[in-house]
Amino acid sequence: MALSTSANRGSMAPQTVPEVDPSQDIPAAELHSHPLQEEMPFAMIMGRQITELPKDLYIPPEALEVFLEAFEGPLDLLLYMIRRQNLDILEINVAEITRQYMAYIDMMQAMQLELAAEYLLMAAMLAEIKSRMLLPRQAVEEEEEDPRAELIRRLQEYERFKQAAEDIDELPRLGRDVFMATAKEPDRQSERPQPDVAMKEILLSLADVLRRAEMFESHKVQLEKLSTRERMSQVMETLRDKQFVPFVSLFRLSEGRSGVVVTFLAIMELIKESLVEIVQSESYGPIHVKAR
Amino acid sequence: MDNDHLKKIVEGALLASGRSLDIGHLQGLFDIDQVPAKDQLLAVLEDIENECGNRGYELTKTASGYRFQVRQELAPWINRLWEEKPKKYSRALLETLALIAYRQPLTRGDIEEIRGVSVSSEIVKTLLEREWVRVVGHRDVPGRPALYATTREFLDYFNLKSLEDLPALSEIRDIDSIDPELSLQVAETTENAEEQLSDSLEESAVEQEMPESDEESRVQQN
Amino acid sequence: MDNDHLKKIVEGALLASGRSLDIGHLQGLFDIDQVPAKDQLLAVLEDIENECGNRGYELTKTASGYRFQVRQELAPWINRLWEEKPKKYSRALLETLALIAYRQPLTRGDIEEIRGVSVSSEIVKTLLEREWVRVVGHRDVPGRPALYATTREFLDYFNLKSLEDLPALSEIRDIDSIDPELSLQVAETTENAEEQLSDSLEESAVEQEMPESDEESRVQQN
Repeated sequence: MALSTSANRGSMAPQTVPEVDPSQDIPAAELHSHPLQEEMPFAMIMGRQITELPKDLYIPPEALEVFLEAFEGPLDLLLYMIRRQNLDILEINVAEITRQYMAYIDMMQAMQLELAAEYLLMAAMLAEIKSRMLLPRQAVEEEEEDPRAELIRRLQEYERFKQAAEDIDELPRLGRDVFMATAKEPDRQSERPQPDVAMKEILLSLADVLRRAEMFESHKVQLEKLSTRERMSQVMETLRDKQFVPFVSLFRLSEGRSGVVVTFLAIMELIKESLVEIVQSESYGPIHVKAR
Repeated sequence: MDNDHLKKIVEGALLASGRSLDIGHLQGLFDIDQVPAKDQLLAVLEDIENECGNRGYELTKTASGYRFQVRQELAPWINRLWEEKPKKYSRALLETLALIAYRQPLTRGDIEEIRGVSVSSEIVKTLLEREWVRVVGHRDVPGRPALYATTREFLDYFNLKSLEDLPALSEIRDIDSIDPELSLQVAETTENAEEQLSDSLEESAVEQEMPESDEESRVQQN
Repeated sequence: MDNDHLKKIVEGALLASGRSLDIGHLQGLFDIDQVPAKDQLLAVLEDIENECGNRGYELTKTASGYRFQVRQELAPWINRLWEEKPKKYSRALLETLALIAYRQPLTRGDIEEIRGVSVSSEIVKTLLEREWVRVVGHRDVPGRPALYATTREFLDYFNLKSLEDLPALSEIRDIDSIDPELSLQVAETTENAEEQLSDSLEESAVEQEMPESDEESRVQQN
């Protein structure tokens, strides 16, 4: 179960070994996150076991990357030192730390420079605190804030949200602790209804188009008699997927003279628009029509 | 493990999984030394089935196992969960349809030439799917573009016996009932705006109707 | 419509929808002349809740409505349904999320200030993609950084009805090695910072109340 990985998560004490997201790619390091087994190696670095986190801020350079991965930044690391190792920020040997942190810079070139910068910033901050503490206090001392105050305020504020993050992680979570209950839905019967259209909408649209088109090329929009256009569609439909269709078969005698005229005009128009071709193999022979 | 607890686990698993589970799946939920016998599971499943008697769902056995299913008789209500309101066709689609109706057969290029803007594939697809328009052939020019015409379904929908029943062009002019000269002026001033409008409409064939700029009132002001 | 039938429909809808449904959704399942009153629906929902008493699932209310969910105590078995273990989120992501949840709306810079490290774009992207967090505006300073706030999906996912259900933010703890005089100073500066933060909260329209750290207890300590 997911909850079992954090036996002391609820308690206020920080864990001996902060949990590390197992999905993070930590090269050459095997991390484990069980807080109670301190004999187990915290990390393997170049074949050497690192059995515990550092007792103070001196971090062996070869282990730095692993430690940086394990903590959520300098505030997290400092908090750990203060809470777990009873580090007194007044007692820090700033000169030593500074020297060491400067030495890291070279290594950092190939590593996470941005992350390291945050740790260096912290070292600088600690150094500043220490130096200001060492200076003889001036008369204006009262107005001057204790140099540690800002750091402490930040540590305290950070600690609250570190705790809040753990609290949120504990909340029953969908897909881990509780699960959406679903059942197969009944067969879907309805489809989305199609939009309704009124003839008037079409006419209005056409009016718009024509008005726009007339502006440029009024000759283009001379509407032919509708019956001719419709017959053109019908003739095209008849010719579809066929080879040659006898010309005469396109006419319906039952339609009378006007019907024949309309069909003839439609075929002429289709020829003019290069939609059909017309073939007569010999003089006075049968005429055939074919869609192009 | 007692049957009550077993029942809860089976119920929970069926509801959480979202698919059918067979006896093997259900047995797989347990530690190796706690796997319930098949008979015990079957008995529990029968219990569960009986308890659904008066509820909105039932336990069904499918080819791949057991699952909870919402009762079919509730479909009229449940289906409302997915019901979508019919949307409106865009101006661009209506114009395209109007041109196909009055100028058929014609190609997409013809429509674009008259409308002055490109016709999106989405619009053509919508009209074809609605079966108001179909391809009746191809014009014999490079690319052999499809020729579109209206269908019988189109006539039926609008209650027309044939295309000749479509309102004549003169009636369309009546709809405007505007002095042609004035309408020309208006068209010029609104040209750009309209083009932008149709461009944006083009993007999807189906969308809310745009509030059309009230040309009539503007014309009267002129 | 009698309550039994209503109950079946509500039950069926909740199980079929796969998401939370509120009263409005439920009312939308009915024909206009059959819409059940809110009170009737609430009564039916209470009935349903009571009937779940001994079952593998329960009716819960989250930010966006009601849903059936499989009980937490069954998780050890249910989780065997999936090949993969439930996703674990990194501390960096959880801390970022916690800051947004408790301090919203705030910028990435605000988060970095408190955490003391930069917030990776990957984390912000993940939170946005999961729809736990969204941009609710921009702070009116150079660069106009985005202001982040949590969403209803965040509350749903963590089983919360509102932000007030979040665990209370813990008190500020003493740093032991610091003398009392100093910690007083610290508390003062912290309070100023908090005031600024709550100012910025009021500026933007985020409706939910924050579970505020209990300032009273801190005052008493001092």
